[in-house]
Amino acid sequence: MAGVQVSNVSRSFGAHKALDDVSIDFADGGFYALLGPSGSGKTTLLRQVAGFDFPDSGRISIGGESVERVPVEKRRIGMVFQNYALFPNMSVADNVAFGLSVRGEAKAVIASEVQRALDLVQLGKLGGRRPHQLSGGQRQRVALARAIVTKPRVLLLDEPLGALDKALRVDMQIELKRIQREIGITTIFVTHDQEEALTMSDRIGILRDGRLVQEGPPEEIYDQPKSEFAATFLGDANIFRGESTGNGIKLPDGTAIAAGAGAKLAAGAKASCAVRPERIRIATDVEAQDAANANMLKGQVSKRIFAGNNSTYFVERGGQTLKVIVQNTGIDRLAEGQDVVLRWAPESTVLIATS
Amino acid sequence: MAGVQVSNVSRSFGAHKALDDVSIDFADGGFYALLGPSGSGKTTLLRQVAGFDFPDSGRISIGGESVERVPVEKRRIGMVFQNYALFPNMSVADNVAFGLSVRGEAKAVIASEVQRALDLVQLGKLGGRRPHQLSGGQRQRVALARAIVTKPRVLLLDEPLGALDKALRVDMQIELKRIQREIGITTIFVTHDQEEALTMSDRIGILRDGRLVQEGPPEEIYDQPKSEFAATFLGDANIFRGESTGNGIKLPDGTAIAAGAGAKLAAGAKASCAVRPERIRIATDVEAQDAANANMLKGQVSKRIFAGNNSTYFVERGGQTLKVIVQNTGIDRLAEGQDVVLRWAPESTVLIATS
Amino acid sequence: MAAQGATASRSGLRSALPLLAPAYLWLTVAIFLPLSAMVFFSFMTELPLSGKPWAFTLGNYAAFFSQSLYLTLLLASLRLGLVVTLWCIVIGYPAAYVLAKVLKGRSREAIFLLVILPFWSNGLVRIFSWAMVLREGGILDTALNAVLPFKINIDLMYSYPAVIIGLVHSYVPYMVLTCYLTLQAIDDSLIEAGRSLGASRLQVLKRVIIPLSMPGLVAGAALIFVPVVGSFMEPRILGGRTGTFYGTVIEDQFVAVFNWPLGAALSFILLAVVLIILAVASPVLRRAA
Amino acid sequence: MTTRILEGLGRLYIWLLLAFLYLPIIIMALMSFNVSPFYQLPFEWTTEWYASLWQNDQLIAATWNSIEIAVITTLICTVLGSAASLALYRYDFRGKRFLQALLFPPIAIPWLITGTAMLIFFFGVGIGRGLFAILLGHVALALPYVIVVVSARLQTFAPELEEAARSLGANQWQVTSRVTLPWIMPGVIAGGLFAFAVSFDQFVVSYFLSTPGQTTLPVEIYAAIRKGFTPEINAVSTIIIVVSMALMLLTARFFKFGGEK
Amino acid sequence: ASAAEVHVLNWKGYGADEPWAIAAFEKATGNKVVNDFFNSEQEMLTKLRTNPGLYDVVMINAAFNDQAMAEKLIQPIDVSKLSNYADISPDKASSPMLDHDGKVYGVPWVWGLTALAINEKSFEKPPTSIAEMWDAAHKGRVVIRDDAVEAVQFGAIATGQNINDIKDMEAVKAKLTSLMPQIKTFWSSENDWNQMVASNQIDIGTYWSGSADRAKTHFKLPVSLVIPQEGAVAWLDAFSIPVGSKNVEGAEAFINYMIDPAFYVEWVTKVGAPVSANTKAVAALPEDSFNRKVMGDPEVAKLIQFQAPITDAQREAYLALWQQLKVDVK
Ligand SMILES: Nc1ncnc2c1ncn2[C@@H]1O[C@H](COP(=O)(O)OP(=O)(O)OP(=O)(O)O)[C@@H](O)[C@H]1O
Ligand SMILES: Nc1ncnc2c1ncn2[C@@H]1O[C@H](COP(=O)(O)OP(=O)(O)OP(=O)(O)O)[C@@H](O)[C@H]1O
Ligand SMILES: [Mg+2]
Ligand SMILES: [Mg+2]
Repeated sequence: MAGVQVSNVSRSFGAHKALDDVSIDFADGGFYALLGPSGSGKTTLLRQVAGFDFPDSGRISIGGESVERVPVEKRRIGMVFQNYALFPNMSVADNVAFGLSVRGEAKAVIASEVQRALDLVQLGKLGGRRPHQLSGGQRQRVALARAIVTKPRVLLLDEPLGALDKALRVDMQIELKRIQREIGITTIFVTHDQEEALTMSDRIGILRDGRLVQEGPPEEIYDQPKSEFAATFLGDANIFRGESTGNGIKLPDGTAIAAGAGAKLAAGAKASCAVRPERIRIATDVEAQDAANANMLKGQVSKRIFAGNNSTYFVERGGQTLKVIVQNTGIDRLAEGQDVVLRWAPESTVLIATS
Repeated sequence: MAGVQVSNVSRSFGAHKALDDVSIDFADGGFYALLGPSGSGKTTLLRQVAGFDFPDSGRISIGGESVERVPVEKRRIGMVFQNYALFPNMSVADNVAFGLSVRGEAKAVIASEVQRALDLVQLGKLGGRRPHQLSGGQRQRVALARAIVTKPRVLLLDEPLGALDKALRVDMQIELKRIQREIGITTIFVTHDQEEALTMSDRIGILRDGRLVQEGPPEEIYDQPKSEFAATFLGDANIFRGESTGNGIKLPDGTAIAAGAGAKLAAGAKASCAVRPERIRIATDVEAQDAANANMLKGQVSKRIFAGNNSTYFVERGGQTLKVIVQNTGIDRLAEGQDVVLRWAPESTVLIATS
Repeated sequence: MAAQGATASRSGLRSALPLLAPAYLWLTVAIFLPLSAMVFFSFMTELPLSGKPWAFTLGNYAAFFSQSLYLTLLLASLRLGLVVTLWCIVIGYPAAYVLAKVLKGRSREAIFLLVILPFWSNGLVRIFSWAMVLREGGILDTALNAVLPFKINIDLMYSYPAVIIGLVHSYVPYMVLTCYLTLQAIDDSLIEAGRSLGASRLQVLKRVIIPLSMPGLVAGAALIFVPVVGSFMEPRILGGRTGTFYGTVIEDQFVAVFNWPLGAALSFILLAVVLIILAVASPVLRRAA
Repeated sequence: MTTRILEGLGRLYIWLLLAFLYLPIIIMALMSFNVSPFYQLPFEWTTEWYASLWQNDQLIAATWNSIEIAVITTLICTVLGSAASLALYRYDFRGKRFLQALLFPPIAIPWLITGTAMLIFFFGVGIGRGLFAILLGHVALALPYVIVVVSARLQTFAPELEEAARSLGANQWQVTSRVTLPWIMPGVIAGGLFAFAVSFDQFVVSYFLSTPGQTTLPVEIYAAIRKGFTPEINAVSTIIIVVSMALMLLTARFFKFGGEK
Repeated sequence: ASAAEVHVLNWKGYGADEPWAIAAFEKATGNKVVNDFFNSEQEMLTKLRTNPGLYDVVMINAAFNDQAMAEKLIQPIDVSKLSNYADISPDKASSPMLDHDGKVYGVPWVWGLTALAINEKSFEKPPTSIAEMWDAAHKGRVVIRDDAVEAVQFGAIATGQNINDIKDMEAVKAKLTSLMPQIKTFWSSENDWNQMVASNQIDIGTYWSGSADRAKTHFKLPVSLVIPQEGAVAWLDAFSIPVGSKNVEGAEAFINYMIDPAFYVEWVTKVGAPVSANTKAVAALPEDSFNRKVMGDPEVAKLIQFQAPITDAQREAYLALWQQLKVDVK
């Protein structure tokens, strides 16, 4: 029973509004990812929930109770700090044991719990080291072990996996999810890794300049961004700007781009369309193929960037550079300079009202 | 003229070998990415090059000259530290100005250079703040600005973009590459972001337990991993283990998997095959399609994970879970539990000798 | 409201009080109130204690200005304080640096303790020992003449340098320890960052390490400067006929004649001057930090 | 390599400093074995001063008083001083600067004046003289040193660590005792050592506040030198130094106080 | 102080705290002696002022007796209870400094001189004149006590004036000013003097007679006292009973013991002491003893001037002069 409600919270540092009327309902047992540009207020929000810092206005409740007067140590939270904040005077094991030992657990219980937690983060053998003898990623894992060993009811994670390599990161993601499910802990997770946010979380919230821009389940946010910012911030998007035609737009050069069936907007207003690069098919054949109901643009490949499982083609078209992601299935590479045709379904087009 | 040669460098902490006979030739003006699991010695290697720490054995030269007796400040390097290491007693601008001012540049020159560098990292307005008033990502950008403003001949970057959100990160990547090209600076770059490593660098080196496991240009490393570790560490891979048939393997259950034309290994030896998940086509139709020369396995979908521009299907097959990446082009989702057929070309299979 | 919650636990005298009160109550009873009585006396013509009639006067403070003697001595004492403080910095800071940044492991703790230990011996006995070292035919003289090929005569005793040596010896541990405390807390990666930016060891010292250890330096300097300005025992014994300082004349008012009001007035003038110097110096130092 | 050379020089420097600090102490110890009570050379070995020290009940009693008072002063000062430093570090309130400035009068005003003032005031309010009054005075004199030293150390403390501890469920006391205190321990120890030294070597205030039979070692020493002081004083100082050095080195052997980061 | 205790306030190491003496006294009277000490006369007065009723016996320099009485710190003594009082030399017993309105406020105990002492190693034969202090041959090897009153009175003697009635302060100042460059340091305790002589750092300086004797006989230092032809300052120490004493009887017994010849002889032989005010006590000393031979010499008696009380104003003026001299020499 420990959902977290943040209601109309604002917090300023001097003239700078770090949080501006933010309301989020973190569901009990849910896994919530907070995304947002650097300096958008993510850490500040976590600090309000943790109780290190206090809103200028607004309310925060945990498990239905306002925590305004509940001190940090009574909130039963676990937190991983962006800079780890390991206790320099304690060994790794003592760092992890700290939360249990202040609670007065028996020595034997502590020892076994600590060992379990350290094994979990694959540091079982480094319990005796001091933090300054660890590498960056090892420190981060200690911080994680320390936060979860107490089985808190709310877990606040400020980029807990930022310094880990992919393989370990995936391991830790899986572990984290497992722990989170097992103890049903409400988790708020700040990350810069989009894939991580998308794959792990039940819901995602996007902050910008201290405001909550959009929130919802990962696929919804990804597929139906409500603003150009949301579209380009989470995932990549090609943005076309023009004039609304009701359920599509007309570009300044007259080209029409159709959006999916659901999209509606007063015709004539300024509007944008966002298209995910992976939704676009790139081809060299100019003749019409399944032309019915498909958007089509011509362009010229200017660059290809290899990124492991996929490559991104940069296609020049009327002064705009469009991105197209193509999975590296092992065949057909397009040469730079080649003329290409880009096609995508109206359903892959998101119509966005702009002011 | 400032390539960096690391020759047979070893460094131990107590009984722990943090670097074990590492030799790398960092080409002049090249952009080299160092990858490796947490604790594999990446930071340690950078510290040897910078001159903060000294190899137990081996040699390091910069620009063709051994730097054994060259103190840090004479090596003309720029470094971004994993923990940023901003001077807490100085404003952001003074942090950035530090390198120029110890060199005795004129006040006016310093001011304009600093402003340029801060603008570059999009912190033009925060010059007057103190580091503790910045968010994590902002700190990292200051560290970056500070390192490049002096135009060093070697740039050592220990996860310089780790704390940045994707959008900013891409911006910074582009800027970094631009600066790097412009001043032709030799760059050694530690990152945990594989995509970053693949897209930005000329060469990649993979460290494991202090040893250099493999190195080469990004696509080569990705497409021709020499070990299971390299295959799974950089990018994802499905690993099949069995017995070599010369240019393929036979799994314990008798299924044969063919590798590409180039692959050769003594028949009968233990061997593995690695197949990238994006190379596998997943289909529901069991009838043979372009069956000629294709590897084929049957299995059952157990899970689908959405990850933005692509989704990963987990397919169970004979006790092994295989991963298949499918680009989210907006169509055909497979249901969990569905029987599927996986196909991939022998050219997409890498044959790896195991011991 | 929320704001109240914030003030309640982030700041406020109320939360500080339980921690502050014992120390400050103690200081009040044992120092501030007695000194207030002294302040009171400093405005009297006579002490009521002696049974003579008394009245309020500013004369005791005026006395300071009416005679050049006091000002001369105050300046001499301030100069002494400054010189001793500077020497303590010059000698103590490098030692603190070595202790904090060069030595590792157990030996560091041991040396840390050893530095303070000489303090535990009696001040007077220490000064007598110095006399033994510094005088003509003393240890220094004998030792140097044993080493040097030519004959020299070293008689530092009863001179200004002797006073400096004795005071520096007494006070240098303050500097070593306060600086050690802040130096030890400086993250090594900051030093490395500085050097990677092309700063030499010296520049790093000047631009990074010294500013970051400023709290310790300032604390050490204050703990040395302040008592040295008021010192009288070391100067008297080691300084011989040059050993007269401001502290001496204050002492005389208490010991040789029964003129407490004047003695108190002189000490409060000293206190005021010292506080003004600290107040003026601290923002300057803070800015440097 | 330059680093090695600098390290060597650094070590050498520390030894030189220690030599400077211990020079008078060594002479003091030597003179406790010299026949001449006037530090006369040539040196003639004797243990007579130790023998007569053994007989000198008054000096021994005063020494014990001194040790007792210094130990109690140290304990009280480190506790009260660290608490006050923490409060000054953690909280912001009006008048904080004033409270900090108040720490300097006890240091700046010559002890003679403070001692006289205490004598008068304690007499006036009925506290009187004696060991209790001495203790009262010593604690007050040593407190500012402890606060200044501990505060200097606290300035280097990263507040995130306290936050991390609280997020793990530690209450204020646990945070303080297990995270903050270990970090500032070198400061607390240094402060305690100072407090001990201030009390143990405190002559003036003790002198005013002592009563017959309730004196401290420095009072005995100062009173003695009028007449011609005997190396018994060197002897007792030597014993104290040797014993405390042994205790300290033992402590350093078994405890680490925040030496590592 | 409880009935059976006698609290004594005195200089440290000045007879009244000798362990053998205390033991003997305690054995004889059943009173227990508790010693307390002072380091300056001002401090002694302060201790009396702030501890009424604590002390039973206090040792006061006769020159301060008057002030102590005026402040009502000491009470009249019933000398009839002191069996040894009759043997006190009449000139001391009748000193106007101790007797007021026919009541005795102080029992003369011992007296001594502030004269010159020399380092025997530096002189072929002892000098006879105070002018020796100004001799360039001793430059930097002369000491004088750091005490304003003593210094000024010394100056008065050097300029041929009455120490208790200095007419020409300017002459005193000039004389002392010319002495300053000669000086090595200002001594403040016996120990200072003895150490400097022991390490042969000084030739000549002002010194107390009793101390010089002790240095010579007890510590075997090459020191001898010189009473210059220009004269010397003499002082008289006396015992008084503070107001509020809770054991007047014990106090009387103690004072009587202190002026007892038996105690005095033992004191002189064991430790070294100034001259007793008790004629019988002095007579009990060996013929050639310093205190009998030198101090008892009628020639000497002609040369000395006893210190009379001085007013606070005078004392402050002397201090100001002395401080100025010390500052000027810096
Ligand atoms: N103590 C402070 N004083 C002044 N400004 C502050 C302070 N703390 C944070 N800020 C500012 O508030 C804004 C929000 O900071 P916050 O740390 O919440 O960002 P963030 O979203 O966590 O960023 P990042 O992803 O870079 O860590 C930033 O612009 C930051 O500079
Ligand atoms: N001072 C030290 N004492 C003992 N061991 C150390 C020390 N510094 C590093 N190590 C160990 O050396 C190994 C390599 O550390 P390094 O910091 O180079 O790792 P890394 O590759 O940078 O890891 P990460 O990606 O987590 O930052 C680690 O196992 C680390 O624990
Ligand atoms: Mg943050
Ligand atoms: Mg690292």
